[in-house]
Amino acid sequence: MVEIRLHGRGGQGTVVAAKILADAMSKIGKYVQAFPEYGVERRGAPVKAFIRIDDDIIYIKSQIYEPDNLVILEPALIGTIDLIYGLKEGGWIIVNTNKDPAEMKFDGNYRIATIPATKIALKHHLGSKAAPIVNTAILGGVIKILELCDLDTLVEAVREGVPIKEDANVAATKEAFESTKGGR
Amino acid sequence: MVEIRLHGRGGQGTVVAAKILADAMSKIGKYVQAFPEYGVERRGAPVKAFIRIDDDIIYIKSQIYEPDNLVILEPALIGTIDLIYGLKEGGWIIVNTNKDPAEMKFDGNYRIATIPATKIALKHHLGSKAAPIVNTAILGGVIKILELCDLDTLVEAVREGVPIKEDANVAATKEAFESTKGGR
Amino acid sequence: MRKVIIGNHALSYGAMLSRAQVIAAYPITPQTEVIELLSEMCANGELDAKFIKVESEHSAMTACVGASATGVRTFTATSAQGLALMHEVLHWAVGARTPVVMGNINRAMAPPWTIWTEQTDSLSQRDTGWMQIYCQNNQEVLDSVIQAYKVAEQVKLPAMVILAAFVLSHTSETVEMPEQEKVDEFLPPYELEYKIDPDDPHAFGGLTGPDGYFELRYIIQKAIEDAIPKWEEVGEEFGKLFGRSYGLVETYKIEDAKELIISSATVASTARSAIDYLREKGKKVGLLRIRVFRPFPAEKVKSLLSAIDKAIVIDRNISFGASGIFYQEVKAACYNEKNKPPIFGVITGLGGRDVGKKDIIDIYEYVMKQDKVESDIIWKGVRV
Amino acid sequence: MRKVIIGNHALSYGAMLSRAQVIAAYPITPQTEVIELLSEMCANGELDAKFIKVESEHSAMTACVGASATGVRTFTATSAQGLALMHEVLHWAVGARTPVVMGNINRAMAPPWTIWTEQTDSLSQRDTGWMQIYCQNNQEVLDSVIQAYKVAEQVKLPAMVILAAFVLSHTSETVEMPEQEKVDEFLPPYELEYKIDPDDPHAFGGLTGPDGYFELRYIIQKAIEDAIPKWEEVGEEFGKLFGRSYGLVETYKIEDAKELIISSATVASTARSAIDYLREKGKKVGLLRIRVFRPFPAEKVKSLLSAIDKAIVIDRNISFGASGIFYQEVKAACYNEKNKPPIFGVITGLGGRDVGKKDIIDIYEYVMKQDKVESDIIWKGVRV
Amino acid sequence: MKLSIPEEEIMGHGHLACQGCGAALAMRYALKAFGRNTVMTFPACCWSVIDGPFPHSAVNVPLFHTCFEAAASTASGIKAGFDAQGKDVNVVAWAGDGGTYDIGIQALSGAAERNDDIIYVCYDNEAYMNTGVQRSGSTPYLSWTTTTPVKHPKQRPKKDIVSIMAAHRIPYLATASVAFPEDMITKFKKAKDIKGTRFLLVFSPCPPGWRANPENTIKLAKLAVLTRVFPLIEVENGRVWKLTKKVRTVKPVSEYLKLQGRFRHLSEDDVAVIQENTNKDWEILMDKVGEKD
Amino acid sequence: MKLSIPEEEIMGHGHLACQGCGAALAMRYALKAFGRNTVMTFPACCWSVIDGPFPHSAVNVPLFHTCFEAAASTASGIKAGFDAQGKDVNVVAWAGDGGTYDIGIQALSGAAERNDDIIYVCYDNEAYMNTGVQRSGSTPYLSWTTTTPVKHPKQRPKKDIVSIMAAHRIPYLATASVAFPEDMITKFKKAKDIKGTRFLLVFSPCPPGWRANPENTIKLAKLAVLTRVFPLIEVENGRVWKLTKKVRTVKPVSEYLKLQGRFRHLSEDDVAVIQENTNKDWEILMDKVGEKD
Amino acid sequence: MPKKSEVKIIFESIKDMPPLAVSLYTMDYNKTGSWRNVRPIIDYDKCTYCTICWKFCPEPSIDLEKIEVDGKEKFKPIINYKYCKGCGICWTECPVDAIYTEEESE
Amino acid sequence: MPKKSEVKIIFESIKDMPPLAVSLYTMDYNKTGSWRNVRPIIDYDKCTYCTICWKFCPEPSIDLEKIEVDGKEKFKPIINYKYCKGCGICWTECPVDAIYTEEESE
Ligand SMILES: Cc1ncc(C[n+]2csc(CCOP(=O)(O)OP(=O)(O)O)c2C)c(N)n1
Ligand SMILES: Cc1ncc(C[n+]2csc(CCOP(=O)(O)OP(=O)(O)O)c2C)c(N)n1
Ligand code: SF4
Ligand code: SF4
Ligand code: SF4
Ligand code: SF4
Ligand code: SF4
Ligand code: SF4
Ligand SMILES: [Mg+2]
Ligand SMILES: [Mg+2]
Repeated sequence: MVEIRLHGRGGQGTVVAAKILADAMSKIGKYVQAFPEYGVERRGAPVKAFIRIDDDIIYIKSQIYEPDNLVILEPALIGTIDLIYGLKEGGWIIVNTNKDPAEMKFDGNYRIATIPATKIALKHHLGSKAAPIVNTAILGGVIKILELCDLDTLVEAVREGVPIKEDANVAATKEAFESTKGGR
Repeated sequence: MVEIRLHGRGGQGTVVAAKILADAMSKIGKYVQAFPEYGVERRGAPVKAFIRIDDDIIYIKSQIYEPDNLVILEPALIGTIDLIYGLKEGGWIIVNTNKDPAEMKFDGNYRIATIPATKIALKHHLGSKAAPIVNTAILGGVIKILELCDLDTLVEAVREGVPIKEDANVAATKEAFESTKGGR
Repeated sequence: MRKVIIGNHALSYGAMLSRAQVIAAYPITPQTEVIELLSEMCANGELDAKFIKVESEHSAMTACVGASATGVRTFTATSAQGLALMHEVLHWAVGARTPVVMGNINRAMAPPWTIWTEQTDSLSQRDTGWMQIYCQNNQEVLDSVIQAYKVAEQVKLPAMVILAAFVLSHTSETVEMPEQEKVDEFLPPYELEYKIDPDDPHAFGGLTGPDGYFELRYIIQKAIEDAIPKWEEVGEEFGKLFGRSYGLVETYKIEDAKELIISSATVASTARSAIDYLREKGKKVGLLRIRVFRPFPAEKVKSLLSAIDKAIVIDRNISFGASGIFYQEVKAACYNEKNKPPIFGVITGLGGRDVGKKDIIDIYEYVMKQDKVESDIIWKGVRV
Repeated sequence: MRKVIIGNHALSYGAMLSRAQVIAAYPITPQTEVIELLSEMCANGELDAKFIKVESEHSAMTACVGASATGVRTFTATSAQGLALMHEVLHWAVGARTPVVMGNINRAMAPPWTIWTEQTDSLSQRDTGWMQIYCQNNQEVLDSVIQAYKVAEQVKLPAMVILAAFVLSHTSETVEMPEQEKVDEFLPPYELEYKIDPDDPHAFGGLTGPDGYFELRYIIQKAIEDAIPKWEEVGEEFGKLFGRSYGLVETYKIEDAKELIISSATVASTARSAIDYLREKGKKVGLLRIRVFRPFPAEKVKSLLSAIDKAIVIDRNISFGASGIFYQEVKAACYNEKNKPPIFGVITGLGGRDVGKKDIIDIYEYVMKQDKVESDIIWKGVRV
Repeated sequence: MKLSIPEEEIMGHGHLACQGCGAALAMRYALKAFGRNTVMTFPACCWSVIDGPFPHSAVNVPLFHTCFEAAASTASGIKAGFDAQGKDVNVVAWAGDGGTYDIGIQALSGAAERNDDIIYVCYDNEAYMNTGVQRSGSTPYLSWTTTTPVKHPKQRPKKDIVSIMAAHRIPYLATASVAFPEDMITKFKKAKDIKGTRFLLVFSPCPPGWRANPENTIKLAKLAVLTRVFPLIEVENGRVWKLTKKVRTVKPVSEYLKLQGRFRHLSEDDVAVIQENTNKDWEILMDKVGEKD
Repeated sequence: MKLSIPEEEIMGHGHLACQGCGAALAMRYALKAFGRNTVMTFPACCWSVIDGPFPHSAVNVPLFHTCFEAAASTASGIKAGFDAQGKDVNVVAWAGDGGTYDIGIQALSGAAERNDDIIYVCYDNEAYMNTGVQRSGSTPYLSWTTTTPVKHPKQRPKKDIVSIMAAHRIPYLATASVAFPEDMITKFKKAKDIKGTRFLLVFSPCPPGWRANPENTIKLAKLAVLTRVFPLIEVENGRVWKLTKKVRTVKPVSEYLKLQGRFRHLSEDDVAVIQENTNKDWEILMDKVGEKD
Repeated sequence: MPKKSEVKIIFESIKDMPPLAVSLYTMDYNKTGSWRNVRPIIDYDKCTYCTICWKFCPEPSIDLEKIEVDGKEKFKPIINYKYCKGCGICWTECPVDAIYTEEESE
Repeated sequence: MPKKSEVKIIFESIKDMPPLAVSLYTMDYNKTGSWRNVRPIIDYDKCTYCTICWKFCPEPSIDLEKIEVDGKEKFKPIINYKYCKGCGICWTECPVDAIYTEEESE
């Protein structure tokens, strides 16, 4: 079982990202669970989402306390709240940033990858400068780093999972897949 | 324990009659229960009320199936509905009527008494001709026949129990006490 | 002083003597006399209370909860549909810890429309956290209102004083009226630690996450557990002042009893006469009347059942798809006991079908013939 | 076809595939997605139903009851406060014998306001006569809606399909979607003997005195008892068509079990992993998940407990002044059995406090150390 | 000779209304106007009793009893049920004033907001009669009831349900009186042929509740109109107000009040205030109707 | 320089409203007007969340959370509690439009009928926002919400709560807007000094619910007034209607609509219909106000 | 159409009962004539066949019979004493005082 | 007055807890500045001290400081970035465009 936690901001599509990733996993025959932090989402406020992926029916219904990997959609959150609590040693931290993995500093023994998802999203006109929608962009990088599925499967899930701008989202996903740094 | 059933018509004060009698019994130290037929009272429709009188706390809370005595406030009901069901053999049937006990015919072995309560009530201006209020009048006869208490106690209960026309009611009670026929 | 009053007026006098300060209520048969008399009392000045003549029971209970949270004593009364319409607010009163006292007249639930007695209305509220007292006569109704305030205010939980439709509500009975001064002595003014007060502002009942809610529920359970001894203490203290003691349960002829009839309210009252009859016939049967149903007096019931050979619970209520509710609760309470009798469950008297002495004798005799419990419901009096 | 959907949408698809004809519903967190999707489906024409966007849950349920009485299939969904507000009408639906199917998302009751999961909301409705199905995953949610119609329409009683707030309602899971044709085959159109029809006028639910009400209640109890085998039959028939069978309860590794963990819904689901862990450690422990809570599967539970040495019921709910509700019901059901284990009752996870595998293992280990049941509630996870 | 109202009796006899019940008359007329392709739903009210006990019924059209606060929403549900089956049936919610002005106003307001295709009839006897005469939102100013005792009679005016419903901009709304069955039946028939939420308010004296003699039921209902206490009107789309019964010789309200025990405690001053209020309300109404006296 | 509104902040920061929330602004102004001798009760609504989680709170006056349908009756109870103790406190029910137009209208109507001495404030954001934008009785004609999808947007006009409450003849009623805090505060202060039931309706844009940018909250609230979509008025005793903000240069409704995603699907014809309805409603209002444009 | 029944139906057993409280009979069993204190009697000599009494009877317990009077079709009001409750509306509203009353006796 | 608290209070044990959900602290712990994507900055060279930004801030996260300008008392608006959510109302409503913005960065 793989467990992943995502961090973003209300209105940014964090929960949708988790859902699309789950859809992609389902397409390759996995059983999945994807859920938001159970709470009261407010536009602008920090939010979390979670994914479980397994080969069998997933019976466990509790929260994820020790994720294997972390995805940070909103880099501005770094430093304002604790993001890495519970992350398993050696787990991946995948951050939306233009910086190099080496520039990112997190206390602990983790692997770090970066994706310039905001840049990509804006390039493809996903959201506004003040509120870019980065979820589809970042997923391209996530599946590459975590080796979860092939790009085509993800693209199919993106097409089904986004409400508007299908092509732009797909393009962003693909571009992110290519430009992700830090993969093995 | 003495159990009595009263028959009258909605709006005629049948339930109040039972209550006043219970009050009088309470005054002489008895424990009492008085209750209407549990139902939906409608002006004009036949109604029933019940009384239990005992020397001790009355624990039994069921209906009265086999009353010791019967009081009929509305003679027009005779013949239209069954009035004497369950009455114990030898029990009293006390009827509001100008007739003599001998003229009253009921199937079974009962003692019969009559009180011209309507006449008395109208004389004392209790209710209208179409709807005389006979409850206080008839009680005067009832206590006499059944030897339940002395007249003064009843009169006290009547004074406390009627909402208006205290004196007229008391006078009616007294007159009925005097003019009741059929006592032993 | 003795008075002959109906059960509904016993509730009104109970509220009056307890000096209820805010009343909010809505009429429903067979409760109306409760509020009619209270209206009179307020109009006459006999009772110095604000009476809000609300437009529904839902508003009656929310108004009581709101008023109670400001630190005043509140009262309402209802029945069946009215009680059911309050359901959400019953939960509210518990979570808000407002010691509202309410009279409920047990009436069967619609549809079909009916106004006669049955306990399913109040027992359907058993999971709300309200304390529930089932009364057997009008004296107990009046006395229980006063005691209910005392316990409720100590444990900060609401309480329901329950009486049977018509069998008590509209039956005039001899009642000893407590004197006001003594009631005042017994029941001191209501005081609150946290109340709605502009001089000390707090928000009550705000959003609580999984990090705090569980503890608040735990505190409520502890409070209602505390009420178990309180009902005994308060019932005894009442006895000292007024000569009539009360407890969680009442027993009758159980000293040497081998068999026990367990019931509540007026059915239990009638059962006394059945017990008398059966005792005359040489049967070793006793009566256990459960007076306080919530909190459920589990320890009491367990100990009373430990030396019994056979017990019968008579329910005037039903939880569809399960059984009679007192039956269920008694069994659940005693399950893990070492010494315990087989318990038979009888349902009778639904929708106001009369339950007489004879019915109870029949039930007893039927059960005595049974070797074991074959089914969770023995029906009595239904025309199958 | 497989889809990844949230529990709320599983309800919507269930209603759609069952061809609900009238929907009346009101939003409440965490139920809103159910009706948002149904609104879309109706607007798109995917679902040919009248959707009444009522002004309260009370009206949602009354509208469903009214529509159902004309002979159409109805659906609604709600949670916590909304369910509580329906309470009077829940009784109504039962007395009126209208087989409404409703989804309820288990959320803890206010105050304090909270939106997280707990079962007290639906369990507080246990005495209304509604059938109740507690689901462990989104697949079961969807499948149970379809089965609920089938059983409900056969016994003419309403049914509630229940899922945990967030843990299922907002969790996307892999779900196999039944094909419409097969569902149509499984679930024939709804037919009614007595329905509102100007060509055959009847009055429904009119005033009923003590001479008739009791019998009508008896008939309801018989109907809900009939539903016990029906849930098994229908669950098996469903299995034949769709490859997924369901029953009144589900068991896991009980063949040789000496100890049993009894629970419901997602806590029972999580308990599986705890059982796996404990089995690995050599413990002879099994799982009993109660799926159908009303009608209560007493016979089933009794027989499963007969060879057990120790049982633990884990409740995510509480009846204040008593105990956990599943605990109470299991004990009541087994009371008169000869062979039965001591049963321990644990309350945990109230107000959405998470219940993990580790918690369940802890509970098991704690109970195994106990000689006897000391108290009706063992608290787990509360910060005392 | 032609009868002024339809001959066919749909409502049967043997029902349980008190002697001289206005509500019973209202039903009799309503059924004459609506005909047999009608379905009714009653919330708790006198009519839940009047209709008779199971397994009997006096209305002879399908009748679904529902809870007190839910006449309108139940009707909406029933209508949706018929719609879903493609059946065209006249669905009527039939409620007392308590079930309309007070505990049922939310469901009514909701149905009206959605413009659900139902007829809502309120028979107005100005108190909770089925439970023995308690005050309702419809109880008139200074009236006695058991919860507004003579020492403290009702202090608030009757709720203006007509204006409230007009504010909902429903397609049709009318008042009627059992003393004017022809007018009432005309309006009920008209209502039947309109789509959307229709609201009909029928003035229905209650002898025991008003402490009046049963034989005065029609007299009282007539006087209410002739004293302008209860004007007969129609409102379309909440905007077009019409007076359907012009009163030529207006009677003083005292004539109406003095026949009723519920007003027995009134002083002369009280009566004068009621007269004044009635005049004022009439003026406001005339403004809406766009007529001058 | 003098500030145009009171300086003291009673409402604290750190609350949980979304960026640009009109409801938060409404509370800020209301507390400035009411002062600290005020007690509030909230039914379920965004404000039950905005205020913050236990044991925290942002309003800093006593606040009693109550169930969704019971703002008014809870306030009546609280007021009675203070009355019984002889304390004079300003008791305010503070509810959203869902809790006012829909599920809470019965309790509100009941309190108004009794003329209970409470202030009822409805902050109107025209949908159920706390649950994620579902239609309410206040949702405007043709608006999108999650339960009125663009394929089938809301078909009924916004419920006319002002006329409904005016029909209750309460002593004071007013509309206000977060874009005109001075007007709002004047009205709220005036309301505070009147006895009986007072009703205040505050137009409060909701950026996420309206699919609008948070920075446009004041702009939108202003446009609603300038387009006559939301007139600023006062009504005394249900009879005396006053316009408190005369609009000199009226703007077309399209200016208001186009800033909001919830109206994005509207055709030009739709917009024209909305313009026409707005004009008609304005005329009706002018009739009541007794003014001519 | 619901069946008429001259007696109140009380089911002997649930076997005869419908599964819910549904009406099967009219209220004809309920002879509300027994509620009557005072009996209205139409004096057909005075009666003008205006049908006003019929129109206002709440029971309804005045039937109409088609008759011919002076070649014109008229409706003759006939009081049904089985159900007439004696409310008095007819005798109060009769415009020509054609209805007189008698007290009901035992 | 409720206490200010810079941290979210989570009770360690029911012993510290009130018996019901009653607030004891303000919301000051909740630094809503973290919600901000875009930061408003007042250009005091342009600012006329009209206080409109203060008036319309929903948080409220603009404080006023009494200052003297040309001998007149004025209110100087100071943005409290701990709480400013960056909604943009102030920069939209400022009549003289005295508020400019900067994107928040990591
Ligand atoms: C929830 C609920 N509350 C109260 C009642 C009791 N109740 C039944 S009818 C009634 C009065 C009805 O008054 P109204 O609507 O005016 O009709 P009327 O009886 O006057 O014909 C009341 C209070 C009820 N059935 N349900
Ligand atoms: C009985 C009940 N039904 C539903 C809900 C769920 N609920 C909470 S707030 C809300 C919407 C409130 O809408 P509104 O009153 O307009 O306030 P807003 O959220 O827009 O501020 C709903 C539906 C509830 N709490 N209680
Ligand atoms: S109480 Fe009034 S309304 Fe009810 S049945 Fe009797 S007369 Fe009719
Ligand atoms: S959803 Fe709208 S009303 Fe609610 S807090 Fe957010 S902006 Fe304010
Ligand atoms: S007295 Fe009344 S019931 Fe009898 S016929 Fe005349 S109007 Fe009808
Ligand atoms: S009202 Fe009089 S005149 Fe007219 S038909 Fe009747 S009895 Fe004859
Ligand atoms: S951006 Fe918004 S929150 Fe920040 S100071 Fe400006 S108005 Fe206030
Ligand atoms: S609105 Fe602009 S000019 Fe006015 S005080 Fe604020 S920053 Fe200064
Ligand atoms: Mg009425
Ligand atoms: Mg809203």
